[in-house]
Amino acid sequence: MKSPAEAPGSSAAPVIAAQGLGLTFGTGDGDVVALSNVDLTVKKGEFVSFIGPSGCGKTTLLRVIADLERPTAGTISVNGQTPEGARRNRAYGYVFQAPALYPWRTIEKNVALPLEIMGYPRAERAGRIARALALVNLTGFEKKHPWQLSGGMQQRASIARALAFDADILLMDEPFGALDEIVRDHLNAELLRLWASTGKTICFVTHSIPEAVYLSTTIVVMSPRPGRVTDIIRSTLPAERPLDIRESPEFLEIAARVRDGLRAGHSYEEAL
Amino acid sequence: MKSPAEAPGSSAAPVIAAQGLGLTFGTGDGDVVALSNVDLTVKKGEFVSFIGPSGCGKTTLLRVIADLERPTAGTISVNGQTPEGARRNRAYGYVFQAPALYPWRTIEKNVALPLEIMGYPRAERAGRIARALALVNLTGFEKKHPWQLSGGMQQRASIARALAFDADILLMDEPFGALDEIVRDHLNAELLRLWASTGKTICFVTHSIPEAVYLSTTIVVMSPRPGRVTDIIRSTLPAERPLDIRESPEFLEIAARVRDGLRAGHSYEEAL
Amino acid sequence: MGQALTRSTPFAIGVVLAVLVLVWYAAAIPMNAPWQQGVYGRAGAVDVPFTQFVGDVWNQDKPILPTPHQVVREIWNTTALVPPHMPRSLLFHAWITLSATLAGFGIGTVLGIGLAVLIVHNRATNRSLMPWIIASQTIPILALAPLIVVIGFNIFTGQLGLPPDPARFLSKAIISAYLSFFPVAVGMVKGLRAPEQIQLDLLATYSASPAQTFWRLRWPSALPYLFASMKVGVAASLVGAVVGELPTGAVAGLGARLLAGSYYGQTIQIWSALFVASILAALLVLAVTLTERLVNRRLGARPA
Amino acid sequence: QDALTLQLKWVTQGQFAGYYVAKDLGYYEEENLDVTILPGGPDIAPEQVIAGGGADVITTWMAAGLAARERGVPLVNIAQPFKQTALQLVCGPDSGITSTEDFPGKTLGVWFFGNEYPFYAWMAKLGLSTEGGEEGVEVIRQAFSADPLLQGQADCISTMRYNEFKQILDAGIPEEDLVIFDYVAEGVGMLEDGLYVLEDRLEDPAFVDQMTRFVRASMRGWAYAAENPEEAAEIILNNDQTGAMTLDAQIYQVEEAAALTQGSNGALDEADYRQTVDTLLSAVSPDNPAITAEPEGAWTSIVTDGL
Amino acid sequence: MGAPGGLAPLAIFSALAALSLLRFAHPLPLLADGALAIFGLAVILFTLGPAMPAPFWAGLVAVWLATWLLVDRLSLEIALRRLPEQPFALIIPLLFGVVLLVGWEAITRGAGVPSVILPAPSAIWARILTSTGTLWADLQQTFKAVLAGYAIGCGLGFVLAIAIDRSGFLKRGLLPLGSFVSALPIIGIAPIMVMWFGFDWPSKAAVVAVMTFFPMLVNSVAGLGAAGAMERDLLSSYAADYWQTLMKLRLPAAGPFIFNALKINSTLALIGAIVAEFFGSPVVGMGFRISSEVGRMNVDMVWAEIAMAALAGSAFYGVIALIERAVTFWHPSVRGA
Ligand SMILES: Nc1ncnc2c1ncn2[C@@H]1O[C@H](COP(=O)(O)OP(=O)(O)OP(=O)(O)O)[C@@H](O)[C@H]1O
Ligand SMILES: Nc1ncnc2c1ncn2[C@@H]1O[C@H](COP(=O)(O)OP(=O)(O)OP(=O)(O)O)[C@@H](O)[C@H]1O
Ligand SMILES: Cc1ncc(C[n+]2csc(CCO)c2C)c(N)n1
Ligand SMILES: [Mg+2]
Ligand SMILES: [Mg+2]
Repeated sequence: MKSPAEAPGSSAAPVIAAQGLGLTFGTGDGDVVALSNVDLTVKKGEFVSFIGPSGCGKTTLLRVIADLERPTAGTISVNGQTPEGARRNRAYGYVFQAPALYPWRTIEKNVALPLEIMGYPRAERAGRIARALALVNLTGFEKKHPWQLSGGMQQRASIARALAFDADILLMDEPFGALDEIVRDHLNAELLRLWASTGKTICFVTHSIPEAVYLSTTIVVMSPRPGRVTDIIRSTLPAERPLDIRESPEFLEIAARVRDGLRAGHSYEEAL
Repeated sequence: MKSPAEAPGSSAAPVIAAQGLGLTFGTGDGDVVALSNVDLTVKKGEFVSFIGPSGCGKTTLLRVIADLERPTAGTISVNGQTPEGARRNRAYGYVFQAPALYPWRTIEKNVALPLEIMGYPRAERAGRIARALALVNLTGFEKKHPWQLSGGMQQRASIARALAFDADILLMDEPFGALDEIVRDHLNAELLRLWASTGKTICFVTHSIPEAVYLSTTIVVMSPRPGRVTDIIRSTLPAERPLDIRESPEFLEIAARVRDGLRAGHSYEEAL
Repeated sequence: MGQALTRSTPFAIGVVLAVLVLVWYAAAIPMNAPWQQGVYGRAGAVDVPFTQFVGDVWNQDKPILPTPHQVVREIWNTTALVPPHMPRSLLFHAWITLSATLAGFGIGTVLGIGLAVLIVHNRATNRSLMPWIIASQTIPILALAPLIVVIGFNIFTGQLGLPPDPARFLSKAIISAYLSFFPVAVGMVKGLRAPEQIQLDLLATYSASPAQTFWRLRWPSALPYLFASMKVGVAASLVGAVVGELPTGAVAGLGARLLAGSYYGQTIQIWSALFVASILAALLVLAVTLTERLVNRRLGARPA
Repeated sequence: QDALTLQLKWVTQGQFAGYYVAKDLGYYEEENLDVTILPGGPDIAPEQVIAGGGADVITTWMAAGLAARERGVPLVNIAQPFKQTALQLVCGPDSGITSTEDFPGKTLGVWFFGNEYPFYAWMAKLGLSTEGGEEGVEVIRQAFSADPLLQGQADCISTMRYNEFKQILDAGIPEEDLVIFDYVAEGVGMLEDGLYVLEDRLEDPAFVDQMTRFVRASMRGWAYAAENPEEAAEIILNNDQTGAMTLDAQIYQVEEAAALTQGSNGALDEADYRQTVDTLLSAVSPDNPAITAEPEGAWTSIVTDGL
Repeated sequence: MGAPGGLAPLAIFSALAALSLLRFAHPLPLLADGALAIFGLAVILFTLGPAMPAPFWAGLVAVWLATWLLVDRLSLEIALRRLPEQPFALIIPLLFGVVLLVGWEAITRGAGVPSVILPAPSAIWARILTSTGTLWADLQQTFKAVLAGYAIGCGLGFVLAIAIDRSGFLKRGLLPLGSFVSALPIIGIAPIMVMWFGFDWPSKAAVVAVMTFFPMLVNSVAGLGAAGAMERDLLSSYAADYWQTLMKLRLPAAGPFIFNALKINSTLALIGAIVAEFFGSPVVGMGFRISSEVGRMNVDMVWAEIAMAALAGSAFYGVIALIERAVTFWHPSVRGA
């Protein structure tokens, strides 16, 4: 089993490399600077969490990586290509902040969507769908339509959809925000297992400091408007992470550092 | 200032009283029992949190209280009336699990919506809107449209909308799910202050155990499908709750009890 | 029981119809009265009892406004009592018009969808074609219809060697398609652009091809717009087919029948042809509505 | 057999009885012709159809034929079955019109689409403005039927004696209550249904021969229709696809139309031609330029010479 | 005349066009593409005469292709924001129109189509210039009916949609009958309207009203059902009454559908008014002019009227489309475009 902690140190070429990245939205009443001068390097096999105040540009950054938004300044490469090239090569799976399920498809068919598009053989699909749904604990809801599911169940369906196919990179935007603690712990553990066994590179947006610390090899702390990276924290936690590691002093120390970064970011503009 | 801890003991008539409440959704492939035999009494001025696994019926219960869903079994009264009567009397404000902002209205106008409908005088509106937006820290985004806001900002806008007008009851469905810890702490404190100073009755769905314990006078733990109430925990915390109360042994004890209840619920059907 | 009855659709239609029929009979009195007075005047009849007056007004041979029973009787006489293959039968004409309508509607819908797809997917088409599609609809079709007849009919009969009847059928279908493609095109352009950004983004992350995006997202999102447009389009098709029967030599079909009725001042005949055309339209719209329900059910749409 | 297409100016009706009779009774076949008759309609201009190659021969009014010729469709009259005319202006009993002096300030219904030339020539002759007002007449574009008169929307309307006129009578207004202006009597009569072909076709002797046979058979048809109006009306009804006609009306129409062919063997009388041209030229105005110059070669007798 | 000498410019154009294939290897500036297309259009017009030989037609196709390429490149440049939206959004359809007109001119004159069948654009233009007074008078007459009928028809359709929406009874009873009215064929009602409302424009307005009524009804009903479930729940939680829900939620959500109908109707209204004039009218109006001038073989005048109708109709549509953009700015179809 590959050690997550080792990943940052490995000499692999960067999967994501951004220099001086900036993005400004032009709106009816003035520009909004969502990202400004972001430098970032993510190596293969890393698990990077992004944490920062609401509206600081986390989603925007993920969207730039995914080629859903064009930066207005700086450069970025994904898998050594342009983001567009990477997207065309189906380099990543994306879990959006909102579930974005298609209302005219059942849950099963929603999960099948990427498989159909990427041309997975029909025989293989059923198995993948069943496994992905079982993973997020939605077995039995295959034939339901999205509006017949609770908010958390919809979010889980959208996670299943992104896990049903094989992509080197996973971009996840607050995937577990609407889940209760128990399910969340379970999915955290599952995600770690998946990551360790497949060597995927994962970019993960979360608001939960413990979650970020528990999962990541690297934690990127961002500050709001204009969204900048204020701190990059390399985790010193071991590769094996039982749930109770969250009570260890090392863990709490990292968590404190993240919290400080977050608080600093807040005080930057939004005095609470 | 009224003491939240006293509320449950007070002899006020119940604001919400449900007996044997049940709700079954008929779907294309079989019925889904969302609520089954729920008994619940909420007194005036209580702060009740609902916690339970994803899909256990928390939203459904809130919707029944709000007269957005008709129960298929049992009885329920709100403010001594039918839920419909209470709704017609504008007894409550509701924060939905998804933001549900109207795309054709700016943020400001979205917050103005209930004020317009309930006929608040024009002169009063501007002040209320400004206060509500300041409370959720969205000052400066008045003129933006919903799609120009981040996920967390949209959620905050929808909270501002529910706080802009005066309702005796507040129904909040995971209002702080998409917010970072700092903002969340801030809003928790604000909510407590609001509750204490106005004597509102609040029903609050959350997935965060500390949040539930920190805020509530009563915590209702639910178990999944068919959604039932498995535990009702009366908080023994004092009325004044500084943020560091969360490290007190009393707090941790209640939290542990909630966690146990939650875990039990999970093991009931969904073996993880 | 009573509840169920008053809430049923046939009951509602019945009540609304009954009101309309009453208004209609009432309106027929003032409209046809002047003429009746003229008749009485010439015949020297004075002090005609009101009941007889009303009876006469409701039963004129060539009234300004025929009464419902006159129209119904005429429809009955020309459908049930005449073999359907005879030119005297309204069914004969209805079929001729309907067949051209269906052909035109088919062509128009396919064309409208095709154009919308081109417009949504091709920048140059979007910018250059759309204004001209709009302009095309401002050309009064009746002005163009003779041209279609003269040139089109010649091409069909001359170059393509079709006999006159199919050539006439085609000319009508073209006019009918011309009228119906537009609502479909406009509605579909709107519908194909209706998906939310996040839904498009999802497919972008899969690097889905335009065809995949089309079938899996744009098409289902456009369906509500398509059906609303098709209801308008099918009605427009029928109007087109009827209009197309004017210049093509007023040979057969409901349009020809209307026209022929008007040459000889046969208002009752005009109204019955009008009614059959409208019934046809209502049935066609109903067919589209039922298809919509079916499709919605298949798609598992959320009940409203 | 030689195939021929005849484009009519109007829908299938007694007005064209001769052609339908000739076709149904096999007169064309006897002349070794295979004739297709295309009915017209309110928006079919036969001149346009023949210019586009959709017909070999058309029936139209002479004024319209000459006008088309001046606008670049080289039509030539080859025969004139209708010797008399049937166009009238009919004024209702309440219009207060007894003579042309009463016209100013009145509303008159006129058929357009190439049928308005006689009317405008007449107004020019009377010196009346057609722009409305106290001194002039108000012109409205009349549709297919006699309704505007029956419903009092116009003081006078255009009628064909064989069609709309009968509708007025049928509607119960007795003939003696009506004031009828006959275009011939007013000195502005113009030849009605004649047969026209494109000029260049006549350079081909074979075509001329076909036309001769066609006119001969058609005139036989007319003669038969005049003798047997009921049978001719039956034939019309059989050829009518709309199923909207009544036998009575068609018998009447055949009788009236056949009367118009009285004294014609198909050949055009040059005097009649002159009258039409002179009337048209006397009324040239920028608003209504039917023709502006003396037509050249607009008729020929080479077809009827061979009868 | 189509003399060989006259084809020399065509040869030059063909050579240039062939050379311009280089652009695929070596990108040419946009200006060069534009110059080539315009040169080609000019060459076609310049060499045009009766009975053109085959190379001319090949040239015509080449010009069409060259212009298409230009349009495609221009659209791309606009999409990439390298060219401003404003003049070019107009220039592109105009360019398309110019090609259409040149092709039309070339075919009618080059292949000798009789002018009573289809006159050349140049002849139509000449006619427009000499008949501005008549055209203007006709336009005014017809637009009275268009505007009045459009307002009444759309208004009625909308009000009825609300009534239907308000009452389940009407929804069941009236909606099916609404589609009945939809296909009251215009040629059937036009004479009746003349009978009822006289020869002047009110009878045409009535026809237009009947024609535009149904599209508005259908689209409004569809639009009123378009608001999302949670958006409705929100208002229901405020105990908003019917009219508040209508004004604050359902009408805005129905906006895209309503504008759909307004746009379709803007063209229907014009057709309706013109066609209605075929069935009895005063001696002014576009429909009157069109049908009487066809009968007089003045087909150039007919097309002059049609050109006016197309221009006025497109302007009408354009105004509605602009209002739509302003009002339904939030709809993805507007936001994204
Ligand atoms: N409209 C509906 N039709 C059918 N089933 C439904 C419908 N709405 C909810 N359900 C079902 O009811 C159950 C309870 O849903 P509910 O939304 O109340 O859960 P929840 O406790 O709010 O969960 P979460 O924390 O994920 O939001 C779920 O199993 C869901 O599938
Ligand atoms: N389409 C847009 N147009 C204009 N401004 C935008 C748009 N999308 C995002 N923004 C702005 O960009 C900033 C960053 O937004 P983003 O969605 O990246 O935040 P976030 O970090 O994901 O926040 P959250 O945690 O609340 O989801 C916000 O201020 C937002 O208002
Ligand atoms: C719109 C219209 N135009 C003309 C006539 C009258 N009409 C009947 S037959 C015929 C052709 C002459 O042979 C003419 C002009 C009409 N009724 N309606
Ligand atoms: Mg976000
Ligand atoms: Mg929920």
